[in-house]
Amino acid sequence: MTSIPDSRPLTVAASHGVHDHQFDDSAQQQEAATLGMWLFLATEVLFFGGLFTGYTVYRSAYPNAFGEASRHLDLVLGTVNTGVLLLSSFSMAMAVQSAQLGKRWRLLGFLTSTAVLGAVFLAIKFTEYVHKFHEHLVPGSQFVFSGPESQHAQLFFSFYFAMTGLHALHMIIGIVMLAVLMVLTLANTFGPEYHTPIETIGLYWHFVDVIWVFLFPLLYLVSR
Amino acid sequence: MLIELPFWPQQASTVAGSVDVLSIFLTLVASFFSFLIFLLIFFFAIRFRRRPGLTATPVPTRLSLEVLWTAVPLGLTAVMFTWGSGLYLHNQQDPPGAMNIYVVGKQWMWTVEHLEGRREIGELHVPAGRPVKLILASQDVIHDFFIPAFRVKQDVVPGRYTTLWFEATRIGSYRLVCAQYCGTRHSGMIGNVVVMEPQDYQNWLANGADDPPAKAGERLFRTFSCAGCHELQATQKGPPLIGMYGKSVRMESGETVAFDDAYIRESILNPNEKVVEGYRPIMPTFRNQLNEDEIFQIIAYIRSLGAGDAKP
Amino acid sequence: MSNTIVSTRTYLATFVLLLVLLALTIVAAYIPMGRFNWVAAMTISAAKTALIASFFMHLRSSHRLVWIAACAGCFWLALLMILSLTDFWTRGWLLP
Amino acid sequence: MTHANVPENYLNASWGWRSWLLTRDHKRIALLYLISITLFFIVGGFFALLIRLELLTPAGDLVQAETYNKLFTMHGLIMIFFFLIPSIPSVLGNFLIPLMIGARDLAFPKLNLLSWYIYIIGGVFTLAAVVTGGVDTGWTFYTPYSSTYANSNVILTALGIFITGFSSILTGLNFIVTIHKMRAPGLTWLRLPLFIWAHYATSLIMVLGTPVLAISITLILLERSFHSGIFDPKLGGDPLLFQHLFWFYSHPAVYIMILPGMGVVSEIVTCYSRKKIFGYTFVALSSLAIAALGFLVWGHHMFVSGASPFAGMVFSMLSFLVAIPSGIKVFNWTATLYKGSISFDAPMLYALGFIGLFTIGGLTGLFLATLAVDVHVHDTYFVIAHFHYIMVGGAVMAYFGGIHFWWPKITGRLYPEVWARIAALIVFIGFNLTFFPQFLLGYLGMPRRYHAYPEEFQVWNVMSTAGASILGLGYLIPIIYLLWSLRYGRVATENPWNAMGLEWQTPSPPPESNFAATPIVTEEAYSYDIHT
Repeated sequence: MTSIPDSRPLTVAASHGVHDHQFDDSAQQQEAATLGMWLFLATEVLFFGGLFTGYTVYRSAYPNAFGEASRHLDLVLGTVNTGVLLLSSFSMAMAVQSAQLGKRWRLLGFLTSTAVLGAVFLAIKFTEYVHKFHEHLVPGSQFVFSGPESQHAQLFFSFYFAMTGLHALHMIIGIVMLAVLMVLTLANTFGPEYHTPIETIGLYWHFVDVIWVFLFPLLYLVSR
Repeated sequence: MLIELPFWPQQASTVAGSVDVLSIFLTLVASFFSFLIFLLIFFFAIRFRRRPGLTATPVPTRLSLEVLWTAVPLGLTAVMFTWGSGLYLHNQQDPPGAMNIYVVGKQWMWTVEHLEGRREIGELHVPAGRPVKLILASQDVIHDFFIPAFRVKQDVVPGRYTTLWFEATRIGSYRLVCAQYCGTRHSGMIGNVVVMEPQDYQNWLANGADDPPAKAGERLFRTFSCAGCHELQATQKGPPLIGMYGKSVRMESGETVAFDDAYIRESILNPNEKVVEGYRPIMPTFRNQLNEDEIFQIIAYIRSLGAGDAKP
Repeated sequence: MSNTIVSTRTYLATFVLLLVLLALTIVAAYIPMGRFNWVAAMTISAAKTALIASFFMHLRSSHRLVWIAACAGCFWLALLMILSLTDFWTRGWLLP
Repeated sequence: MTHANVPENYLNASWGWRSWLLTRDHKRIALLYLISITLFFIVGGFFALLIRLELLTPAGDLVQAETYNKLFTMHGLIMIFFFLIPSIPSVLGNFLIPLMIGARDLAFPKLNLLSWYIYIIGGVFTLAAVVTGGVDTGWTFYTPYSSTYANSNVILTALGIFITGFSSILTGLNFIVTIHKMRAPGLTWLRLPLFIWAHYATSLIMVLGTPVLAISITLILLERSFHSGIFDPKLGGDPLLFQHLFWFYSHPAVYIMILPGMGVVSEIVTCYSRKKIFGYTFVALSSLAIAALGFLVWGHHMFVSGASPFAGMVFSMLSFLVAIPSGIKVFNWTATLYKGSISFDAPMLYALGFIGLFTIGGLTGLFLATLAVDVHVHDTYFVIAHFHYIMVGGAVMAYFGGIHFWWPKITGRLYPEVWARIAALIVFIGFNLTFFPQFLLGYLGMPRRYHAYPEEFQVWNVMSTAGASILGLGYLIPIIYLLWSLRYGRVATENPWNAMGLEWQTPSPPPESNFAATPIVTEEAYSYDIHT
């Protein structure tokens, strides 16, 4: 007795492609995967949220020290990085579109450009870290800061490294997943009827970009 | 021989009675509802136990009952909240003119500094019938100053001062414990609060062996050459301290700050954070050179230089 | 996440708008507005997030359940921040 | 039924280690959890007995102070993160949710297996920390002690807990998507069994709470390795920031531990009273209310911690609000008994015990929400008694009740009824003897986590230790006879208690794909009135 799921709206192309045994059809599987990824992104929002809470508490407690320390960050590199990440988000969205249209080579192209842009972002980030290292701004024993409240500035930099470090870690995971997708695209696994992994990892990538959208003003534009 | 079973702690402070009355009210409410549920379960269990000839009859959900056991608990908890928080704000508000005693909690002992002299370790002598305000500081981790007989408790947070006040009503010795886990000998960080007649307290205070904190503070004031900037009129690089305690002072940043214990401590440890108006941020930090006891002694010395409107 | 396919033109428009907002947030940082700098920066970031979520992440065409999941994370973060700040920002209020 | 023609079911569908360690069947993963959870329960319980033995005498003479500190830390960590949080959701939830909603499996079977492996890896880290010297920071990891002053295996244990948190997140995520997307046709939200409602609410907390614990532990790891001052007051940090982040998760975590128990009790009480639950929508929605309000109340752990009195007032008011839905549930369960036809099988004894003890636990929580009284009883044995009444009197009772109730469905065998009832009574008596005296100790002012205590408290401590040994015995008996029943227990029919619910319409034990054909649901939950 086939069961017609009544509680789910019929999607435009609810095709009956390949789907796991516990699902009734691939539309249900796709929606489950999307809902699952969005819930995972909610956990990530709260994971970074703990850092944002700590940052907000200390920034309101030591506004001058945070303003002073923020001026030590390189605004140009920060802005370029934000642009790079927004571009990578655009290219990821195009990748998802190409998967939906079944254009395999275009999909491969956009996946590659997204991964490359991610790598460019990490490279810029790495240069900033090296720059901070030379300026003795890495928290810990050899932290040196000329301004009045040096240990409050150290607090700023521990949040700077914690937040951007965690964000960079998520970028690396994203790039690895993009690489896997590229291999699968070459193996011709994705097409108009099955491209859930592309969309799910696309959601993850856009989320990592959204985190940077908040990190950039919070860290770089405290008070210019 | 009936074993002396302790059921209720002694009431030896002004707030103990009011806290106990509220606790008894809460106990009554809790016991009433617990017995209600237990009795209902027992009664239903016996009355409707499965036996031949008795089948379960459906009982429709009655909204009135649901509203009842939402509204009644809401009402009761509202009473508990208002009573509890009103009493809390009253009990935490230290009466003006309370006698100040400085207490430092450090890993696994309490050191007490009476302003007019005598230092104690693990003991706190207080006069009966007089409000006493303790200014608590921690040398290392979070401790907690708890006197069960007085129903008072306050965490001692490192990095800032917390206060606790009580007025002892009965002579005797009461247990003092640390109630926040602070390491290996957390259970050894105990002591006694000895409540004495005011006259005995004065005698006890007078014949103290060591010199009062103010004198010790003065010695520190000299050895760390604070006097160089703060005292000699000629080189007046630092703001004057005589008669400043308790006043509110305008800062370089424009905000006015009370010249109290917290400000003195902050200026010793992070001098350039709040600089008095008209002075430059040139004071060095004494962060790793003075421990909490010594900071208290310097505060005692500054207080002894005459106070503004004497509000700590 | 239905299979509605978003046109390249929409993606491009979103991307350009995001760059404009990026420029705006930098310009806003240079205007000294005191506490409002922080508020302005956050609203612009929220706008960028809304753009990315609705267009790039296809939230607009997704099941409303996904909407709730998306907002749940932010709402709970707001809970954490607001209730924590009721402690940090009110330390001197009721009792000295 | 001879061994030869035993029907095909999920237990004998395939054999060998690989079929178990690489299984994607939610029922087998539930059994993997059952075994690992029981091991951790025994280890945690062993630490509890050592603590109670030490407290037999006022002086600290059984173990040194440092060992005692490690004992209560390890008891707390293992019992909370490795037994109470996963117990009902990962064992009963994993096994029953697909069955109860007519699905073939959870939404993400591979993630479900990954969740078990993450749980085991986290467990290995924590046990490694236990074996190589233990950790003595208390399960709360308060800074600056944990981040600067402690010199035990803080980093190793923190990593263990950090990893195990993801197991909880994955389970919660799996449940939410399954309950939303894979219900059988006709199974609308208001026809769902209350077990599902309770697990849905629990999963919301798991998903929305656990990440904040993960970040607070990450910050401890950073602070402990770089000393950059996030929680170190000497460098401008505020130790209370850690307490806020920690309790933001750890209070809702107590609702993760109790809500599934409430779901189990709703199933048991209706089955053994042969009646519909009284006030279905109220009980269902109060699960969600507890989950939502549970996130607003964490400040009552910090009334005396130096947090501002204003925050104290706000959190005290909100803490009273969260007590209301729990009250609604207790009243509705009791009302369900009215005009029922009650039989006192072991699961029912555990359920009735749960209702009684959870009521006492909940009401004593009101003392801790009342500001003026909490000043006196905070961090004393009153708090210990309160949360053990909820955790042991509530969650563990419900867990044992649920294990007994669904044992025929899980293993195809019936447990010995007489022994089960004896064990339930022993557990009830031992529990009350252990923890009721601690209320008195708490109000008398005995602080928690004390290795040595004043003489006059010895009477109550001796009673408590006596109770603990009875309780320990009470927990051993079920473990023995349940194992015994695997071999010698009577073979169970499809529905030994003729309970309502889709899971009782599958054979015991069910086949690998649960239902031959997806069932269509037409009636409300617990329609015992229609079927006698």
